[in-house]
Amino acid sequence: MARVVSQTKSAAVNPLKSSQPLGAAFAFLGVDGAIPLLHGSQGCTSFALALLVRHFNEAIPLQTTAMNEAAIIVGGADRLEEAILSLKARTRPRLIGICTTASVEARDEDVAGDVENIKRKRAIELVGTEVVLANTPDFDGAIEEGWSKAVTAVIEAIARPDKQYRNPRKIAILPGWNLTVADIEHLRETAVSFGLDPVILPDVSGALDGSIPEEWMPTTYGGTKLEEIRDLGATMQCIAIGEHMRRPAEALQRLTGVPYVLFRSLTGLENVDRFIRVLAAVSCKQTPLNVRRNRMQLQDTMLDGHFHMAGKKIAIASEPDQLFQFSDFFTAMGAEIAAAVTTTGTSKALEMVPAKTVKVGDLSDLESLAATADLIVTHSHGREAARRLGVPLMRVGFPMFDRFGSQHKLTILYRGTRDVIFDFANIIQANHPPNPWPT
Amino acid sequence: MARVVSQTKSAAVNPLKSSQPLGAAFAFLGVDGAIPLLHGSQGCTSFALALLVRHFNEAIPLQTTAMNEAAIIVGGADRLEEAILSLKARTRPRLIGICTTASVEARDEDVAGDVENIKRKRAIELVGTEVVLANTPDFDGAIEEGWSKAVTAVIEAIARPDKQYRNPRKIAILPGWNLTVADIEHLRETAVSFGLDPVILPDVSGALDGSIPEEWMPTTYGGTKLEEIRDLGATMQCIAIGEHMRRPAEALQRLTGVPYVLFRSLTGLENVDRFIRVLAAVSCKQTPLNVRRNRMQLQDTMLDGHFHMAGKKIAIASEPDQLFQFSDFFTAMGAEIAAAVTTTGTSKALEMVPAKTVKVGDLSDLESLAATADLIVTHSHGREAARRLGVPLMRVGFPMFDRFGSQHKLTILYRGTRDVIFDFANIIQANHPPNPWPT
Amino acid sequence: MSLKYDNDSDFHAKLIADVLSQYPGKAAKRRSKHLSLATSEKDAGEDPNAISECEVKSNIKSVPGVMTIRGCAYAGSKGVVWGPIKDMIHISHGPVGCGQYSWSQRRNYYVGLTGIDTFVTMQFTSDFQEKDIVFGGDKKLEKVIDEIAELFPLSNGISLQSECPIGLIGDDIEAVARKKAKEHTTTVVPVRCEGFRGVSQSLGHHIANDAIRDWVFDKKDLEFEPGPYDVNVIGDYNIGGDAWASRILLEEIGLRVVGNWSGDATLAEVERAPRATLNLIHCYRSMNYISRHMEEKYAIPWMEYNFFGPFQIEASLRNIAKHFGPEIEDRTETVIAKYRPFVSAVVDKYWPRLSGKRVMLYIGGLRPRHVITAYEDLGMEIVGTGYEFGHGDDYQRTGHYVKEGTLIYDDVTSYELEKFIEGIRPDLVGSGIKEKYPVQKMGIPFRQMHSWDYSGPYHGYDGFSIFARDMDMAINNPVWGLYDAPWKNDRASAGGSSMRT
Amino acid sequence: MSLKYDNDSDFHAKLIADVLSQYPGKAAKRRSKHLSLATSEKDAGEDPNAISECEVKSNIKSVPGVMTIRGCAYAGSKGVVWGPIKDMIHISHGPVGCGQYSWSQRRNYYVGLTGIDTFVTMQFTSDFQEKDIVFGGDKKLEKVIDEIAELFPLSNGISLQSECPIGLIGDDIEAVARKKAKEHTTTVVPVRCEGFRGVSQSLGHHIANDAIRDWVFDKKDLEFEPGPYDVNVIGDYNIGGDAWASRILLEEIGLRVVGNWSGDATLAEVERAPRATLNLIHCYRSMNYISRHMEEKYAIPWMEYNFFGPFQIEASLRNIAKHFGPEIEDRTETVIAKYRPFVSAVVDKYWPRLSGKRVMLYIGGLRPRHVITAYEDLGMEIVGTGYEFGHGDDYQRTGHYVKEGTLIYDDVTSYELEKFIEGIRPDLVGSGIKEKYPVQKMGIPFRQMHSWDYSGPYHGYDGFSIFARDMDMAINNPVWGLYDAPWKNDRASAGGSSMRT
Repeated sequence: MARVVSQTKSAAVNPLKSSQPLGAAFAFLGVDGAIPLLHGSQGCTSFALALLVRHFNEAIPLQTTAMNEAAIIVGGADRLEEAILSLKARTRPRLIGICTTASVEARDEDVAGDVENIKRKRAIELVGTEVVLANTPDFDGAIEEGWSKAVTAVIEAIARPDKQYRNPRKIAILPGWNLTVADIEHLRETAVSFGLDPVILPDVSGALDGSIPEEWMPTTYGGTKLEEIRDLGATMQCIAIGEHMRRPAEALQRLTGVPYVLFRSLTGLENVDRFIRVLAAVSCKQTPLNVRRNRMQLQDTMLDGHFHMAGKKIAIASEPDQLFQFSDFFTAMGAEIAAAVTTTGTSKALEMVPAKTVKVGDLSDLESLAATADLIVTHSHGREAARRLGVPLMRVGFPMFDRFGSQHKLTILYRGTRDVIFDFANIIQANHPPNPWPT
Repeated sequence: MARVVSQTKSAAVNPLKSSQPLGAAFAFLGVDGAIPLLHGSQGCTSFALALLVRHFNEAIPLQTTAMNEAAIIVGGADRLEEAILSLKARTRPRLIGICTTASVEARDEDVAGDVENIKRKRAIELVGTEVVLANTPDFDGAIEEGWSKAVTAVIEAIARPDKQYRNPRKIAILPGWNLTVADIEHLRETAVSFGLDPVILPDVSGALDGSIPEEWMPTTYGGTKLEEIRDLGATMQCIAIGEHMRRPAEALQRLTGVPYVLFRSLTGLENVDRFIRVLAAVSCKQTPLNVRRNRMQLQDTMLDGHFHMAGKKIAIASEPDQLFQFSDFFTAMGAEIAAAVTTTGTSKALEMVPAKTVKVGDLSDLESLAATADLIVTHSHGREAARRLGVPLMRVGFPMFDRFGSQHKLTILYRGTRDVIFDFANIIQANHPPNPWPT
Repeated sequence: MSLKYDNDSDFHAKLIADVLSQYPGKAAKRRSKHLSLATSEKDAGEDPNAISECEVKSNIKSVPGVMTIRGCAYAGSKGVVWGPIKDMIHISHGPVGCGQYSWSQRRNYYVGLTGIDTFVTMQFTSDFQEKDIVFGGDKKLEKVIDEIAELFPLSNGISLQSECPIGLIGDDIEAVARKKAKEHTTTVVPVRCEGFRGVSQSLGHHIANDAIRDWVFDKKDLEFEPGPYDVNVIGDYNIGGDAWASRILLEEIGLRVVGNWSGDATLAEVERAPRATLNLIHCYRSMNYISRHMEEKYAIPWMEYNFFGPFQIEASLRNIAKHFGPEIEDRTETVIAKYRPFVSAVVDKYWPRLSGKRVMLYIGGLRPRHVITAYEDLGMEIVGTGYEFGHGDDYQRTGHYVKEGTLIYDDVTSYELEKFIEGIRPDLVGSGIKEKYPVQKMGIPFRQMHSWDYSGPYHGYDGFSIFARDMDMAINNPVWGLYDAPWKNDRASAGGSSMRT
Repeated sequence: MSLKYDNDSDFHAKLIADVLSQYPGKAAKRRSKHLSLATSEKDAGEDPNAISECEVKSNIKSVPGVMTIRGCAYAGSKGVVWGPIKDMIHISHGPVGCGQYSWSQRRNYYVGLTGIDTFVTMQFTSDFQEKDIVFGGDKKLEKVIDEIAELFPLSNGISLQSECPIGLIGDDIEAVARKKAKEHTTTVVPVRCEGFRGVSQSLGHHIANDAIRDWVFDKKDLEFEPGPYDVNVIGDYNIGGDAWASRILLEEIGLRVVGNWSGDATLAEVERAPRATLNLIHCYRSMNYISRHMEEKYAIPWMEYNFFGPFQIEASLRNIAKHFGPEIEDRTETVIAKYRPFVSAVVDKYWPRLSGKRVMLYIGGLRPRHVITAYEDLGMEIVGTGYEFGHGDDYQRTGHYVKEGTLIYDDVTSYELEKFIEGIRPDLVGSGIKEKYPVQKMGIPFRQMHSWDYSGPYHGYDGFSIFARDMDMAINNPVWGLYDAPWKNDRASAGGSSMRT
């Protein structure tokens, strides 16, 4: 039961967090035919776009209302309308996902009102395109909140809000932002192997998996289809992954009555066992052989790997749910969380982190706590602290711009847990060679 | 077209190769219910066993005739017989795979004659157990030859030697030793996705994949079943992977008339394309969607990765087919093979290696050629040379005792090629950070 | 060497027409002003003020919903001008977004102990929370400055890089700057580079230049002994070590580089700049303002130069030397002669692999024109070029470089760029990270020409050989000979193909 | 501290009976002599020559088709005794197999420049090919020695470690050794450790000891000034730094360690050993031969000691000090007193986590007995132990250490060991790499007690704290609390389970 320690410095030195609109945009990228539209100056979008491109090594559709000095004075409603109409005309998106930024939120603009006006006024031009708003000022929350708000907004705006026939094979899965493309693919395969038909929202495994579409697409290609979102109420069960997915899961339940079960993490034997039990119960099927085999392989890897993980001191910094996901697993393998730093202090996941304290802070906080750690676990920006301290770095989360294939790494279920052990143990082996003396 | 340069030193300093019986034993481990039996002093087996255990992180069934001083004088036939009978009685193996070692071969013992005698004399006791011999003196060849001889011996001893009804869905796949457990699994899945029913010999994906059998097994569990080997003549087509699998493929063709096609490598887009074309032709099926998607992902990864591979100078040392497999692929990505060292000079694969010369030699030869390389590619024993030279090491081949999960790495077909690019590019990125100045 | 080749004006004109035809009337008209062809050719490297016929509308505001590649004023100030000054701490003042997104996007090399006396690759923000927006952030800013002064005692100053909200909530960062500068006896520079100002990063450059003028120049007694051959290098950000490669040449011809703005720079180098005898401008776009100011106020002349490729290097070295007279001119000829064999070796090696290859560029700053002759030095041809945030004077200057019929595009959208590339199918595209993946997926080799794609330097003679190698590696990589998919024959019946072309 | 606990003799006897019942009659009889129970307990650390009732048949040849864990004579000579001598090059003479399989299996730490003046982690072989077998290998051996002399001029000698074929083909390696030693003025030691000799690595130790006697001792004029407190440490191979941890203690009590056989040793240390005043034997099994020889020929007494765990460390230090008289004894008491608080801290920390945990051992050399009290120092109980290649005198010595009813097994097969472990289900098994995975898969914590599993040192006080930490890490790792599979309920209907138990 960790104590959450709030920020002590006023300055953020080497900040850990990315801001909210990026998280929301990221979520919108997991809907088919979508364009995230950042409502703010062009610079925000340009920077966020560059970072997303560096993270995914992919072309990313991201748009801007390009608020300028004049618009800042008179308000952004016209720019927003112009942007929506222009996007609609040129790219015929199925979804425009608006993410507000600090510049409009600082003026306390009624963007929701603006959006409603535009939708009313332009109802005919906008037929076939959903316009969804996530209020995501940069000065609040971080990626998790942005992602969570965007998914909630999508559900509230699109899912049909009534009780309906429930297809006993259909389930809804609401994954947190911290799952990779490979994780999403593996989730789907696993659910399908139980005979289930999962709707995964958001589903970044289509557009961001590195495949090459046949025709140039100005929007996302792949991702959750709007019809699937509309029919979410027809699912038997919703599975939310990560504490930050409680909000959209509750929204879905409120709207449609679909019950949800929440998994804080799908990494680690016990968590996966629980998940598999749920799939078995929902599907009334036995666990398929390949899942069983994966579990055996994981057990074996745990036996092999516990040795390299036992007693290792970890300094970890990430968004709350990812922090929990990895801390929980590492300690289950005998490691010790020597330092835990996170982005925002409000998540309920934080108190479950197996560390004495979780500090809301930045990478300089991590650096000051990590000098005697055996391993630093955080995103790519942790590399400088790691190099200065001479402690190896295991890269997780966002951004990851200096390694390839991060989206193709599995981190969940039996196989992903196995791969995390391989990664961990190999970093340890690479940095603690058997003969430490000069040879 | 590489020129093969033979060994110049008499001494081997930090030798590259492991000796032949280990390769043969390794192949026998890919047959279900098998026990490899090393015919020689206990020490050979004990050492080989320890190395195999370190490589696989698994319990390995490996037996010895425990030749002692007396047996060395009078000949090993009695020890061999005692070993076979003892194994048969205690463990009821389906296959005992004998691998000779230097100590019996140096005496020029007629082990084949001994085996025939034992089989005749003990025919009743040995019902249900095949006894197969591979002559694999340590003073000749290396892993490739041992593996190839064992597979050939298994086919010649067990496959029914007559023309028979050919099942149009059945194919035989004879993988070289250099394919991992993950490779074998992926080969099978891919063939199955074309509606084919592949017999893979040897199949190390069962026993050596890190799963945990329910009951204690004194033999291999998983692997190619004896019945499948017996019925190899019922396959439509044999696919051999690696030049060293030509011998067993030819043996199969000679015995049963099953035609073979040989792939020197299944790594790299063009090689995989050719393989997929063969599967499509044999199966008369269209290429499944997931294979197509994998190809798109590979293309994308090639685009992303060529940048980090282009112009890189590689020093590589391995057995001939693996040497070809990786050299061929690296140069297809724009890298340059600055130094190539191999274990034995007889393979036809060597002249196809895209390097000026291929040196038959040891790791000290590699070390002397690799000082200006950007990357060293060889097995775990290359780590010391790599450290001395300050050149990063990409581990491939055998033995791999200081990294986990090597058996779960994919190296072939579209996905494996993709993963090899990730590995390569990430090692380069880790060792050539964007800002090389002190920071 | 001045490479002779023609660009297909008619075809390029048709491409522009095709692209515009997809826009609604008003937008087409608006965008038509940004797309053009070079209509006549002049010799490069002579009169830098000659008017060219290469003209497009530029430096005009962006259109909502039409994402271009531009940044904002904050990007121009923090990212370009101020960020590289290594012994200062540059606070991204406002919410966490901007600074975090842009962290480590540029590769300004430097020497120093990061976190001790040097701070370039670190990132500082006042990390505004809602209460700071509601109640104002000046108090927080003061605390942030105090903390930094305590945590990093060897830092030599602080700049305050304003993000959008600062301009909206009425904070008085200038007052904070004055107060804290006095308290900590250090330099504190407030920069009003809120992202909504101007139409691109370009105004940010201007604002950042003005901040140097108003908050750095003439504020201290300098202990600095000027000499007759002192020059400032202005607008070289030392991407991949560029400034170091340039400095070597300038020192070889006998000059003393007393300030390098602002790659690997210290605050002291900026402060003493007004004592130099000549300003050598590399990136005209981002630093012409302060150069003009120094010319007016301190009577320091300025001249542009171009160290990309041997043709321009020689011309620029001679041009610079002329300013200092015969002695330096003699040394310059010696230096040029010394490097000739090296240049020949590079050209001989790569010309057969690169000549005739056609290149499209879309970059920022000075590069859309300056790198052109470096390509031509290798026999390559420029078929199109454009600026992210150029002004009229940039396009004028471009006229010297490009051949007739060259496609010119200003603030191009990804749609337009993609259509041009599809139409022309050049052998290489040089642009930024945001363009990299779409272009590569079209099967066309690509180099990042902002960051040199983790390579560099490209300046000077050493840089030229690296440049040549990199272009060769990109264009001639065997990966571009990708096979068609083996199931191409059954393509009609199921999705998937090899490359979209 | 002498821990009191009982082992369940009846249960252990039944286990042995069960195991034997699976063998055919003859084999059961043969194996029954290797399996036993300790029948009475004596206090440890007193008279090292007391006869114990712990007796099993041992050092008997292996059975074909019944793989045990033993190595061969080559393993005993090259792997154990000679290999760690760091400034010599040890040629695995014969085909490539043996040396390559065993490369880097032991963790003999050393200091030195590998490849320059130190060669421990390198691997040298004459790499026999068929023609060498057919025509004899002496010529090749000569060439190999010449090459090595040229490639590694700072090596101080060569040993020839014979592999099986050497003994079969009639090579005269002794003649080659003499000839080449003279030619290169260096030490060349032929060792006839062919793998087929003897029944385990044990004979290899003996042969290696004899080679030192015959080919190293008394061959050179030594420049060495002996002192009154000079001791050799014999049979400490410096696994994970063990010898260094031991040396610290011996020096603290006032002795001078002039030779360390053979971890981190130079040839010179071996050569000068006959000048010391006392031989301290750590690994009795592998080095008693040469110690007895030195006793006979040079009148150097020898004594065993045990530096595993504080109980034995104190006893051993006092025993050693007694040999040197009151001054050293006083210093020894000071040293013991100095470390007491450290020991208490370790014990206080780990006792609550480890006491009562039951341990089974199966190792080589001296460890099956020597480590027992280190476990007991932490409150742990030894329920079974055995030697890979022990002799009668090893088992006699074991009697001092074990409690009544302790299961004793000699040269155990994997089948037997597995059955014992299944029956007893101890909290920890300490054995080698070959046993590690089967034991772990039974759900039982495991430590490699040959190599310390990449940890160490375990000798001395420092080593004790590492030992305690490692055992705690193994036993108390949460991974052992593995859940049953979630599909356990439907187990009957489909394969797969969590762990076999």
